[in-house]
Amino acid sequence: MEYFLELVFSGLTRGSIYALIALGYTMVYGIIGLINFAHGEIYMIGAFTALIIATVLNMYGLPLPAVLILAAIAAIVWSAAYGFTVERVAYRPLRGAPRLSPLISAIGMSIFLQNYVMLAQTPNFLPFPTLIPEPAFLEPIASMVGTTDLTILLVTTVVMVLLTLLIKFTRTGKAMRATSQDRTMAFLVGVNVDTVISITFVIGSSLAAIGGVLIASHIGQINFYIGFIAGIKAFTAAVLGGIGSIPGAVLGSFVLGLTESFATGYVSSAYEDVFAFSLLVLILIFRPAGLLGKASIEKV
Amino acid sequence: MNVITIKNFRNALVTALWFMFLTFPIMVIKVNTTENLIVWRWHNLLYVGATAFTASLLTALYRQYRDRKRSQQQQEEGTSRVSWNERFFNTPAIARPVCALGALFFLVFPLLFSTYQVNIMTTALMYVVLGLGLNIVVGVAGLLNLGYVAFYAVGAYTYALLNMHYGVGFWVALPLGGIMAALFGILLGFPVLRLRGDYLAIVTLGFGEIILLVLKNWSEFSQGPGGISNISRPGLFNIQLSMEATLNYQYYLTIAMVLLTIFVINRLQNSRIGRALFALREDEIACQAMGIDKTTIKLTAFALGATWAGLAGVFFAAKNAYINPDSFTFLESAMILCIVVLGGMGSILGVIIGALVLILLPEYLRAFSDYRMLAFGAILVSMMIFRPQGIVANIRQSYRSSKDGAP
Amino acid sequence: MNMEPILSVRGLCMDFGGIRALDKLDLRIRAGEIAALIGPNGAGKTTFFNCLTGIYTPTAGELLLAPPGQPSRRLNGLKPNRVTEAGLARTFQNIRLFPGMTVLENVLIGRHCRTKAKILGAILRDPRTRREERENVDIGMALLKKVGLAHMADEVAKNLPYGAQRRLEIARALATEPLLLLLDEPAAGMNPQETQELISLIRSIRAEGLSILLIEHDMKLVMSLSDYIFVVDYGRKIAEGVPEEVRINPVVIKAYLGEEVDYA
Amino acid sequence: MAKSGKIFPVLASAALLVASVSPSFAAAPIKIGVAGAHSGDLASYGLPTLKGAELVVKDVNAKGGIKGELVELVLVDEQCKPEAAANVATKLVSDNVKAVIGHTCSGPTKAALPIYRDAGIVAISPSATTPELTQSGEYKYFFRTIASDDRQARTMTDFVLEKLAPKKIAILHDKGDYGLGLATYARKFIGESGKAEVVLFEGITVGQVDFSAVIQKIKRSGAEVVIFGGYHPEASKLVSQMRKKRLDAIFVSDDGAKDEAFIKVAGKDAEGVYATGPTDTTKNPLTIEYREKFKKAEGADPGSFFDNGIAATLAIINALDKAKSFTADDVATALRSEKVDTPFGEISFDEHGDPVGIGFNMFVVKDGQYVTAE
Repeated sequence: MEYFLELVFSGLTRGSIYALIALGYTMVYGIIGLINFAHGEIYMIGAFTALIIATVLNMYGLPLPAVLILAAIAAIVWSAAYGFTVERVAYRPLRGAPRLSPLISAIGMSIFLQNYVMLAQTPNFLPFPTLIPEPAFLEPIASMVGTTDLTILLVTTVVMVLLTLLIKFTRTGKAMRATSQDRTMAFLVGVNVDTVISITFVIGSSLAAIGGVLIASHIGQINFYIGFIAGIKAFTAAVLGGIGSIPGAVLGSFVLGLTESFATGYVSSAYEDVFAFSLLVLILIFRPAGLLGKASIEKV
Repeated sequence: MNVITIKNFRNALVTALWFMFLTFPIMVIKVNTTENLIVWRWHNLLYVGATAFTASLLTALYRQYRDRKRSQQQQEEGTSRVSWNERFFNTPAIARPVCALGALFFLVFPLLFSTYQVNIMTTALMYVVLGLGLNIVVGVAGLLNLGYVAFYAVGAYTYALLNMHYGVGFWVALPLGGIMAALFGILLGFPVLRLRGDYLAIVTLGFGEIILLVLKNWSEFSQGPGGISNISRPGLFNIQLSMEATLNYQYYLTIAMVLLTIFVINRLQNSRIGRALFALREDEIACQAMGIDKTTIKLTAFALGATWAGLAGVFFAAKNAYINPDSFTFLESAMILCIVVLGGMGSILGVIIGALVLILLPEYLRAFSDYRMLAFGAILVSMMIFRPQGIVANIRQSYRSSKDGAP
Repeated sequence: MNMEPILSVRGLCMDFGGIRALDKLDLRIRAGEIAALIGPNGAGKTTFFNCLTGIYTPTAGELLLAPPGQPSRRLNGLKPNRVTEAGLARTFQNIRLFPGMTVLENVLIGRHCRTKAKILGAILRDPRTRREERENVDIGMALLKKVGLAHMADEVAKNLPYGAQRRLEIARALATEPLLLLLDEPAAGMNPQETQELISLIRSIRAEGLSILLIEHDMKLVMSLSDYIFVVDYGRKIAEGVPEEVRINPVVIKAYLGEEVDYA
Repeated sequence: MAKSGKIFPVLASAALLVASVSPSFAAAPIKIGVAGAHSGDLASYGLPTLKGAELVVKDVNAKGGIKGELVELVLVDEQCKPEAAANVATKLVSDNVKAVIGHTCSGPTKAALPIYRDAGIVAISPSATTPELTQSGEYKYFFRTIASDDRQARTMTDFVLEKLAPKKIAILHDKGDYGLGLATYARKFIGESGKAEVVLFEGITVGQVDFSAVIQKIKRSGAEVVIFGGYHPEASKLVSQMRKKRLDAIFVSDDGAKDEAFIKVAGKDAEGVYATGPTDTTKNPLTIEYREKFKKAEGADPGSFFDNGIAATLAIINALDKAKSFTADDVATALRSEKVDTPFGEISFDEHGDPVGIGFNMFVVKDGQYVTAE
């Protein structure tokens, strides 16, 4: 029973990591129907920016809490800027182009950003500091779940709730929903579609930055390739949950994380990804729009 | 006239400043947390600014040029626009000698160049086959397959395993590899056909990963990450060939394979099946309403595409005499997809040019090897923005009625 | 005129998540006649076509196709391509041609379900395949001639003027050799002269023995062309009859007036 | 191998054109190929060999070369990709090299060796460790200046069984050629010894963000020692997360983890971690000499396999110099019989092509440094 619980916590930790990245995927997909392959790279850039800024500030002798907060803010600012720029440069000129064009553009952007960071920084792994201290009162459960894990879990939940509220109740959220349902109609009723899409990218990228900082701190090291690997999994999770749906992305991530955890715990970690992808195929066969996605009826 | 207005200038300045801000942490500060070193590279900021400034101005100029061309075309409404390749193919006086020269070049290639060049060209030609195969699925039928490399792996491992365990030769394995891959194509096709667009993409991606993981983990079956070595090269009536002769022989075999592929795909495209595939890409609902069985035709597309990947896989295993799972990663699928899209979806000539450019260019850009992938990514993005139809746009076949008197 | 019904619809219902788009619709179309389905916007006309052609699966009801001299066939639950094979062909309200393919190719797609060539045949081009292909092109060209598009056979469909695209859709539907042709607002967006040409085209199709069911807004066209008219509103049939009867039916007038009031 | 023999008369003119471009044969220096990962993500494993070879050849040429001929290196890059390795191997063959230093990784080496064998060229790898390369007996012209995985696994298991003496051992690997190979040998040797039980044998996914599930599994298995076959990024992730989950089983890894980066990344969690690595060479005068030369030229410390690369270059040049002729048989014989002084001390090669005199030791992290474990 304890083992089972341990596996559940492992699954939830992994799931919440996926979820932080998956939320950005699902938002962008919800608005413009594009698999933003470069999203994982934004996450990676967030982690790099945080590390760079933190190292510099540390050298100038700032106190640790200030370093942490400033580095996290820098990561968010720059990731958002990258997300915004990527959309402007690589996706906006392709509105209305055949469906495959933006996808190829996204793959190209992903390759470009990976190599950009590799060349400008380093191909090697860099150590990333542990940001969140482990207080003594959590020691009894430390063997099951760490402080960083709990923080990630908490942040994921808060972010999901905030996002859902944002989309349900704010003006921007309404504009987003309108844009995602029918871009032309949204434009006709006075929604500034370009701005809404830019806002979506900025929000999604900021989330990726938060994810980047927390996850890098959990793993303890970063290099230019971390975005790609995590990105593929996060995207799988988003599809599993029903891409375009915010709660779906989180649910899908947890389902994926738990599946992998149980696959490792009771079968073999060598086959965890086989289980993950097989689950994806199975779910899509029975629910073609994912767990919480809405099946769309095409107008004829 | 192209004029750089003050507005363009200001925009370029803003762009330059924005990119200088954007790239500041990554480009200027280099941290080495293992050594606790910080290097400030302020000069990079200058380069970024200058590049962004120039790029912005050039884009503005290009937009002017494009808009002017468009308005010209609108004035000349009625005269239908003809792309360069259409003009090329419709002018036999130019097309024939150019094609003949091209054919001659490929024919005598091994005599003119070193074995290394021949080997590289053989690789590039294999990608032509792969590209043409994927073109059936993505370019013609419009089904986005991100796990195409899985079928390539199936073909390669079919030959490698049969050769290792039973000593099966290349010529026997070739059709078997194609059939195995087709079976896998149908196996994958059945569950995923209900899915549309991007869902299909992610499931095929997952399928590719599953195949790769099985090859890596199931060592008893596939020899695991160590791979399979000493695979027999293709034989020629039991004649012992020198290495150079073998390589040349492989080159000509691959040429034959490419020709066969072009022949088959060309005929398929202009047939009942090919038209149905095209129609599927254009409008799925109308396609069904016209009496085309969506399921069958999608399965056909998957199986056809997979067959070609399987055949190419057998070639790959035979050419390298050694395979391991690392050759069948997602990046390979992405590469083949890029060949198709860059070359021009649905266009045979386009895919050929796309494969040759994407495979040969990096080989000859070794000097810039570090910047190769960076340039590759940038080229993909700019191609999509400036020429989304690819290098060679697809042209439709014209048919002649027997009553018109033409053949 | 042959009075046997070629299509019988009984109690057809279609629900979309609690909203009933079609409510117990009954209608019979006799072989060789031109029938029309009219009704205000949103009355469920196109939904009816979609149910009929297998794009939607009806919630309840019977769809029976009775080819002359053959036992009747239930169409419910058949996939769209099976419906087409059974002998129903349609056009679309918002034109759905294959825009990147040539005019002739569009028609050849219509031939798909009446031909057999397989992959092997396509590659080898054996005599049978070649003969089939030649026949296809001949039939296609003949159809294009009939709709007046023969001179544009090699043009890419999306470059065609609007009226020509509508006619191409009809040619494509005819290529499937249907018993019953379903036309969804064939005259929408056409100028008076094009409409006139369309009327004579539809008449000539009927003259070849096909039955036609059309959805149309252009009352003049409906009244001058149809043998029999069904009127639907809110998914229900509110009237039917020959044009003269329908024209003076108070229920119909009210339904249409009501609509016009909405617009005013 | 010469191309000129088979050219069609019609194309003779074209061939002449090509021939006039390529360097003429009379003044040809002795060419040695250097094949490996010189770009891409694994370049850090291949570049040190290349730099080392360049330094050695510079010295050799300064002293008059081999048998009076200068030595020229032909550099080819395959990024550790097997399909590219087959291509560059044919390039080296058509460039008429006398020997090849390479390849960096085992997979590409497997792909290239049949080509060198058929062409009659000796290859010497500084870093390809898969045992069957030498032990299969298929490649009589293949040598290496690094001990094979089974010897490393033997060093590792001997140390673990004798010095740490656990009852239960968990073995993990990264599913790669190197990691899985090593793990498989370790399992085999432990099983044969009968002194301990392998309670877990699992592959982990490279690049995965979180290993807690597999760590809980280790915990449940009750293993006192965890052996990991793979490279340092995964090793540091594993050991850090193990400690976070309060699992303090002893962590033992391989040469892939015996890297400064491992200690930097794992930080305090690295303390007490064992890793096998080539015998300490830092006191050898040749090592010191070449490390200094490298530092002068590049301004940094050389990376992985630098010493092995130097050793391979010295060995092959020595063999070419001592051999009766440049045929592969003579060069191979010279490699087996002639002892040569390298950063590892005096070495020669056994009949399989494995080095005699290059061994492995066990190291342990103490105060942020790898020191030889006793």
